[in-house]
This record gives sequence, C-alpha cells and structure tokens, in this order.
Amino acid sequence: MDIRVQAEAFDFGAEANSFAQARTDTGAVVTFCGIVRDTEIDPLNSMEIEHYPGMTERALAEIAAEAQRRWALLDVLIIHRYGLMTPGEKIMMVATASAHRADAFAAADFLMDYLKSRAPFWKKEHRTAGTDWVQAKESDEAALGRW
Amino acid sequence: MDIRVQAEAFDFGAEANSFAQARTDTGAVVTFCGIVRDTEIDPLNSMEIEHYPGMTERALAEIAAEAQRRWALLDVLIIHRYGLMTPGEKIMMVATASAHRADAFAAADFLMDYLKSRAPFWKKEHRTAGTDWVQAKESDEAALGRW
Amino acid sequence: MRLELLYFAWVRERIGIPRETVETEAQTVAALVSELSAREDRYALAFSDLTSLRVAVDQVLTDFDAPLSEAREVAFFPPMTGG
Amino acid sequence: MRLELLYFAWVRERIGIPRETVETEAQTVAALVSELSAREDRYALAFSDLTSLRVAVDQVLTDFDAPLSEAREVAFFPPMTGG
Repeated sequence: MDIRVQAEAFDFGAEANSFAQARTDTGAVVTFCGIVRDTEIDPLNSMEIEHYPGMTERALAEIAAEAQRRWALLDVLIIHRYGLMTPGEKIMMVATASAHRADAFAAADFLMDYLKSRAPFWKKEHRTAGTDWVQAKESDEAALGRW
Repeated sequence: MDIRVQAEAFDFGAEANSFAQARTDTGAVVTFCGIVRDTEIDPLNSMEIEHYPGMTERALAEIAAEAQRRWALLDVLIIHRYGLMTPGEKIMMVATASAHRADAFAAADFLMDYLKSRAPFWKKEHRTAGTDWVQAKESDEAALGRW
Repeated sequence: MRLELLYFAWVRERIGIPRETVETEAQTVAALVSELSAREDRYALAFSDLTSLRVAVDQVLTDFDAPLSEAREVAFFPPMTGG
Repeated sequence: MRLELLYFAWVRERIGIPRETVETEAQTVAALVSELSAREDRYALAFSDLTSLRVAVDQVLTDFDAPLSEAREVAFFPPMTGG
C-alpha cells in the first residue's frame, strides 16, 4: 500500500506503469485520475486544494485498508495533491491491482467514493466570475450507500 | 474514439497520459490494463492470443459506441494485442474520459465485460504442465447481465 | 452458393485448417454444420457439442438458426476469452 | 482542559484563523460550539448551521454529540470535496 499526500505534481502514466509492473501475479490494474477541468461557459483560472495534514494520511490509509479487507487486492496506490493547480493539471490518482478485473474495478470505485466524502480535502475555485469553495454534492454522500 | 488491434507491445503509462491530456474538459479518467499473470503453483511460460481480423475491430467499435450511447463520455480508447506474450506483458487496455467519475467508471467496467465475452479473441496458455486454450468462465457471461 | 468458412482456436485445430471456401445449398448455419459433419470426422468432432461453439455470419455474432441467404463469410469458434 | 482547535476552508475564513488553543470545561463538541459562539460573532457566524459542518476529534470524523474527555485536537470544517 502506497499513500502520498503532496503539493508536487506527479506523473500519472509513469506511476501507472510502475504500479502495474510491481508484481508478477497481477492480472488486472484499474486506475483513476482526477484532473482540474475547465468549462467554456465559466472559465476556471485555478483551483486551490486545502487539506488537514495528519488526518488526511490517516483517513486515506483507513479507506485503503477497508478496500483491502473487502476485495482480493494485491496492491493499492493513492496520490493526492494539495495547493494551487491550473486546468489540465492532475489532482489525484488511485490504482488497484488484483488477479482479476472485478476486484480491481470495485475497489477503485469504492476508494474514489470514500476518498471524495471522507478524506479531509476542500477545493476552492478561482474563476473570472469570482472565487468560491466547491460545494459537496448530495450525490457524493449518497454514493457511499452503494457499498 | 481510438481502437487499435495490434501485435506490438504498447506503453500503458504513455497511452494513459496522452489520453488524459487530450481534452481540457475531462475531469475523470479511468483506465484498465490486463496483464499476462503468472502463478507460483503452475508457472506460465507464455500466452498466445488469436483473433478474428476484421470482426475484432468491428466488435470493439460497436462495444465502444454502445458505451458512448449509455454514458456521457468525452473519449474512449481500446488497445488489444494478439500474438505471443510472456508473463508481465500488457495484453490490453481501455481508457474512458468523462467530466465526472461515475460515467468514466461505469463505462470502463462495461467495456471490459463486453470485450471479454463479445470480442473475438482466444487465449492459449503454454505451461510447463502443457498447453491449453483458456476456457470462458460462466461468471464472465453472467457479468453481461449487470448492464 | 459460395461461402468462405473460418475456424478459430480449438475449432481451427480440430478441423486442421484456418479457412476454406465451400459450395453449399444449406439454408441455415445448422444445416451447414450438418453438411460439414457428414463430410468428414474432423468436422463431426469439431461440431460435436454446439453449446460450446459460437458462430458469426459476416463478422456478426449470431446463432445456429440464422439463415445463410446473403451470407459470404461464416466463422466458427469457441466462447471468446479476450481482455 | 486544554484543546487545540483547527478550522478549515470557509470555517477558517469566517473565524479568521487556522488554529488556536483554548481552555474549556465543555463536555461535548456541541457544548464547545455553544461556548465559542457566545464568545464572538465570527464564531456564531461560522457555527450558525451545524448541518453544513463536519467535526473531527483527534483526527477522526465524529458528530456534535461526541464527548471531549481525552480529546486533544478538535477540527471544524465543511463537508469534504476531495478526489
């Protein structure tokens, strides 16, 4: 299990490759990458992510451990950035490795749902129209009911 | 939509990176990578994948188009190899891009379920104990019922 | 009617060739299978259990009841194992 | 009892500081919130709608009924928006 909370950019592809190559008994790897998204209607200048040092690492480790209890995983990787990012920059990634695809898919999906509403990160968007904290969506809280 | 059926190896990480960077309105990318898996109990020397040229490309394009009808996807990538591969080599990958994670996850999961049982590929395993065609699993056919 | 037949995986191995061209008057895939099976043992062996076989007519998956009118290419193979 | 209080996102902005140390006899998170709200308007404003707030005691998410005995660090913040 590898969990990193960092301000620095990371290389999604390079991380995905080294994760996928780490073990010979891995048959299936699922990755998710969250990217700072721009929209034409309301252009985004930048996004700022605040977090709770100490609790963040702890919450992510607990979520990853729960995924490992629920599914047959060979490995889990979570990288999440904080600080200032511009559109197109990668915010975070998760990766799961398993012998078979069903476990890798379910675990990655689960990790994202829990990470979204249970890990202490907060996003602030700087737009031409103004600056505001991103509101949590009810659908994100509701998604936890799936598991 | 980008669909490639090829004998040559591909770089999973490099493909994932260029896929994730292709559009500024992408917020979520999910990738799956299938890898030739070795097991200690019954070591694998190599895997051979046969396919049906012409029908393969057609079946993959139809599966990808169906995913695009069902979910709000910004892009889809499928790469699948055929020919001889050794343990650790990457067999195939899919990638889905969307504004939000739920669509990207569901579509990638769907693509894998359909690709597994509806695209004309057949795996043969060369083991020390002997050579045999991989049998389709009932669970793979059953997985299609999820969609 | 002139048909291009294709065989994949263990179907190809049992029949011994990857493809062949046949002249047939078979109206359905099932009738074609019967015709081939009557021809030689290697076909009878390959087609002995149709539940373990899949068929595509002109590169589209179908079933053994499918008509062959308009068909140009028929492929036989075991359940697929991609991914 | 000496407690380290942490504020994040708009809670931090409304209260105006990221952290502070307080002396309190509050037995629960809710009692601590009442005590702070009575102290100054900026706290009352930040804590005006508890349904839009989350609380962690010693870095574990909990609710406003949670006891503060043994607690060393209490953090207040809006619902999280990671990922």
